[in-house]
Amino acid sequence: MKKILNDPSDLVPEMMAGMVASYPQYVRLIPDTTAVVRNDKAFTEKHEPRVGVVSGGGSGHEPLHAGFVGLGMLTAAVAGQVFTSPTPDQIYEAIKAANQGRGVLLIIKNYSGDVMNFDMAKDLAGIDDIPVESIVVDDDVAVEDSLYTQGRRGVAGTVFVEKIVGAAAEAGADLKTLVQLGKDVIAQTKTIGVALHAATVPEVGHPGFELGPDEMEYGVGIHNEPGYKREKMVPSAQLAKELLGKIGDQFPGGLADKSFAVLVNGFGATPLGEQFIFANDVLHQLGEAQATAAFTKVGNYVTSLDMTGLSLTLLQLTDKHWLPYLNAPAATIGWGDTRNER
Amino acid sequence: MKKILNDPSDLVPEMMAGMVASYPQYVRLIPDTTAVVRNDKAFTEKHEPRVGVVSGGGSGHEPLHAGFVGLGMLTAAVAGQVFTSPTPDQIYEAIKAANQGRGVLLIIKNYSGDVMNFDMAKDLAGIDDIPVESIVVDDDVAVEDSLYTQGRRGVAGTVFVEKIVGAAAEAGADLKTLVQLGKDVIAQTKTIGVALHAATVPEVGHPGFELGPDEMEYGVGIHNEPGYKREKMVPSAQLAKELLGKIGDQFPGGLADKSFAVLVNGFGATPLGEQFIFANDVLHQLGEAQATAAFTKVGNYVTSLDMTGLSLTLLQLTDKHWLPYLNAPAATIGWGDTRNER
Amino acid sequence: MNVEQVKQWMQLFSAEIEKNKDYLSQLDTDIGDGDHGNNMARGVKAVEAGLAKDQPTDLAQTFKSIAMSLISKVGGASGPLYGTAFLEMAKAAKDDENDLPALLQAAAAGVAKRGGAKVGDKTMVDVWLPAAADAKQGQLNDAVIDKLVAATKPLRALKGRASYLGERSIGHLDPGAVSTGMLLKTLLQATK
Amino acid sequence: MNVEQVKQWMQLFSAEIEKNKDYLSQLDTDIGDGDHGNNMARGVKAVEAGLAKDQPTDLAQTFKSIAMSLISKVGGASGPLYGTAFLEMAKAAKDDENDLPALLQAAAAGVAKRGGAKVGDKTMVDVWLPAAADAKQGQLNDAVIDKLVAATKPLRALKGRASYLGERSIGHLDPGAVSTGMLLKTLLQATK
Ligand SMILES: Nc1ncnc2c1ncn2[C@@H]1O[C@H](COP(=O)(O)OP(=O)(O)O)[C@@H](O)[C@H]1O
Ligand SMILES: Nc1ncnc2c1ncn2[C@@H]1O[C@H](COP(=O)(O)OP(=O)(O)O)[C@@H](O)[C@H]1O
Ligand SMILES: [Mg+2]
Ligand SMILES: [Mg+2]
Ligand SMILES: [Mg+2]
Ligand SMILES: [Mg+2]
Repeated sequence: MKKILNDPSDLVPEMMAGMVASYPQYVRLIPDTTAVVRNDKAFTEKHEPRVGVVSGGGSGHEPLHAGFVGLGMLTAAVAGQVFTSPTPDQIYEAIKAANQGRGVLLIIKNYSGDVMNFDMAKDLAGIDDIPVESIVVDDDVAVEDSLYTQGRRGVAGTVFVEKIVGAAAEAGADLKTLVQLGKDVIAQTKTIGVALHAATVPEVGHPGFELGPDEMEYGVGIHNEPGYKREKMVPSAQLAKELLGKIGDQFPGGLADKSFAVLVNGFGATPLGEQFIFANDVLHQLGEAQATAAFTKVGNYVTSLDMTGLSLTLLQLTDKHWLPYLNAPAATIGWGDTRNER
Repeated sequence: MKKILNDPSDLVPEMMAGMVASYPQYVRLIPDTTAVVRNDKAFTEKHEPRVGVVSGGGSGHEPLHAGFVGLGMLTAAVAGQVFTSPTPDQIYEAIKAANQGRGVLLIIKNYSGDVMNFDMAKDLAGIDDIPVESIVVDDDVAVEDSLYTQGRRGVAGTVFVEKIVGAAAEAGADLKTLVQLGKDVIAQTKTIGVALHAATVPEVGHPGFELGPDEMEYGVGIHNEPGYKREKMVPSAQLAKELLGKIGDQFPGGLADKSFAVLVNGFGATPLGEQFIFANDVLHQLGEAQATAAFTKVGNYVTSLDMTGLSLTLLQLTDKHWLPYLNAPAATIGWGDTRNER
Repeated sequence: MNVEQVKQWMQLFSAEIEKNKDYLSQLDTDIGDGDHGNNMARGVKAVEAGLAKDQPTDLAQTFKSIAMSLISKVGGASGPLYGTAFLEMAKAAKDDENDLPALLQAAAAGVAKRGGAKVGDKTMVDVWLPAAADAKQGQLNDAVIDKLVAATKPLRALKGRASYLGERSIGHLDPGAVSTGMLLKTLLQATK
Repeated sequence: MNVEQVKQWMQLFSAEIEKNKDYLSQLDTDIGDGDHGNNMARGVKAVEAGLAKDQPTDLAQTFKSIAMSLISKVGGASGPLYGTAFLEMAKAAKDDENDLPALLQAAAAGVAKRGGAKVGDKTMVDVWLPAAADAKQGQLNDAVIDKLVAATKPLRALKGRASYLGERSIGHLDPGAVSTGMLLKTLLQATK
């Protein structure tokens, strides 16, 4: 394992310290935690109170979540150990820091650990009479969804949920409205990922699984969870076809005549150039399928340490407010420029 | 070699097609080239004429350069084959597309091929009476600079040059002023890089050099150029010390009492989390050295395909206009949010 | 059960986790995300530090100290689950309960409620619930515990990360069941 | 020299480059960026396509077609250098020059001027300039060319990418010198 690190057990606090030291205009650390809260003047110099939007999860997915804290997206974010849900006490601190008197919405990725820890934090905040609601993102269509499972995992589509809900919160929406908005967006968000090389958790020291020199794993999660099949490498265009097919199956009536927001998301070690080649194939094939890409992002948004591979997310824009929310101003480390209007 | 590609020889046109299809609000292709020009409304709906700023070089360094085309940065960018300078005819097309009647400044990274191809393009533009000037970025202090060499290579510091010169052009500066500004910024920009794993050029199919499982190469270039020494891996804090030391030697009087813009730049396959850990060490050590980091960027700006490693750039802010130019609005794919003011 | 026994229990459990850290992570690599050993190791270290700092004198305080350490240091799925187990034991002890089977019953019920898992879902609940029932019958011993742990192997996971694997989770021990087995066996040692 | 000979020359050169593509890239990997073989292969392919398309009938047009293909398809350092060589030969041919040594002289001078390299800087100029001088003396042959190419090996590079390596560039052949050697040897073959 070759990584730029000091003691692996200090990874998370050092990373968060580096983030706030590099970008004090966006985030500051909440004392005695590895959670961050907005530090921009619009927030610190007390503006109109908004509903706080808090997310978090295990580390190793940077820029998620702390990189999306700022005006127009998250109010606070909590970083757990690598691939490990943060603890309730830290989430509770983030809730308190984010609350401006109008309550707090928690955006949780659907993992047992995350759900349980956020639930315990909600209980703690309940004692303080802070109104807290939560939504659970489960966009990973690689996983079978049935009565007999935990439901689907929350993966890269989370960033669309954070952007839209964050923009609505910034626009002044109340907690109840945000819960419904979040649930509606989640229902239309579908993601599938593929890995060329698994991630190496620093404290483990070797890749989570081994792939042959010409193998690809379809349907991987963002914590080295194996996927639904392992096959020989295929060209980008064929990969796009497979992933679009899987996602298209999730939308009643397929892709045709629908309008989507598209996210091509690198897993951490995949060059941006390859992501653009894949995006080219995806957008081309969407066009052939009579579907529209009204919004596109290409880059590393929800990573998995040094995993090689990428995921494709389609969010069907079934509500006319969602595209303006995606294009609304946001000032964060990770979302990029927001002069997106075409 | 595992890459998400179709035919490797179509890599550059497909990548550029993916970029303009994903982000039409920023860039469009110049017909029959792999060069892009601004496509934002401020540019297409003819604003006040500005000096055009054009850069380019071999591909494989994404988001450089096309990802920095947009309001406040580059006007156009030309993409050559992977690690290969673009050709004069394409650069010439970019010059014509960027020219708004006030001439064009070329930002060239210091490689023989780039310098010669851009020179030939300048000759072609001269025939059309377009005033064209050029500046050559040579920020890589890993390379010995003497009468007996080509001088130093242009690497990650290029992005600071493009941002500052682009902001000044947007503010209305004339060609002569921009040339001087560019030269002044270049003189204060120092970069050094380190690799944990070399890049694989798709048409070659194997890494440019082999490093042992615990080795690091100090002073690498962004085209797999070997560096000045190869040693056992060290912790991030020690790496920061080595690189800051090398860079500090370049500033008369060292780092103390100086104010810098800092760029921690990932080479393509290095996770953002590791970059933040390294940034934490760098910023901490700068503080200990009584130096100030007035501006910081951490992320993948000037990559080297799938190279693992990073570079550190310090730009000494010797002129009070430079920090405002770094913080000035820019709307591009790669520079990120610009609400940077702290 | 008394404070000294609980402290002894935690020492034994801590040593067992340290010894099996890599093994637990390996089990979790097969059908999860490979961190269970590290999570538990972080937890038992925090428990020891917490007890040294809090110096609890009664059973309820002791269990609460352990619960808070686990909740605030482990994270993941096992943090809230193990934390809830000790929190429930603390609540029971506060109501003057110090009978081992009754305490185990409270813990097991808490774990099952927190995670929503049933016996057969291939989680630590597969060990907790039957073990608590056996303890009530005075029939809990190492062999019984080993059998409960081993029984998770052929199951298909229906809760937790492993459930995302579907059929592929069959044929592997559940890591949380294995660590729960260690917890219960060291409990028997400390109280025998 | 006539049009047919130039076409023949380009065919031979093209075949030689195709055959040695990986070898040239390997040389460039040692002290450059590993693309010289691919650059030249892209170039000779473009030259053949260009000649087929342009159907030049005189020497000047032929050289110009070759120059434009190289300039617009090779890129890197070798594109402008080889392109300039043929552009200078086109200019000379336009002034009715068709004497091989004189054409070579023009090409070599152009390459040296474009890149600013001197003999001994470990570049293709180390082959171009002395070879042109030898041609003038009627003394250019394969053995002479091989010697010029081989002589780049012990040198330290002072121009081009290899110069960034400093001392480390010593002990390797210069890739551009090697491809220039191939260009000149196929020229001799085509005109003998
Ligand atoms: N919903 C649940 N109910 C009961 N136990 C669960 C549940 N989800 C997970 N577990 C237990 O937690 C164990 C995994 O713990 P750990 O690896 O520390 O956390 P994570 O899964 O968050 O990485 C599993 O082996 C299983 O025994
Ligand atoms: N300034 C120069 N003058 C003459 N020849 C040069 C110069 N720079 C580079 N070369 C030649 O170009 C060759 C490298 O060509 P190539 O690999 O195709 O381009 P690049 O170096 O841009 O990758 C070198 O081996 C050398 O012979
Ligand atoms: Mg985990
Ligand atoms: Mg090159
Ligand atoms: Mg786990
Ligand atoms: Mg080369």
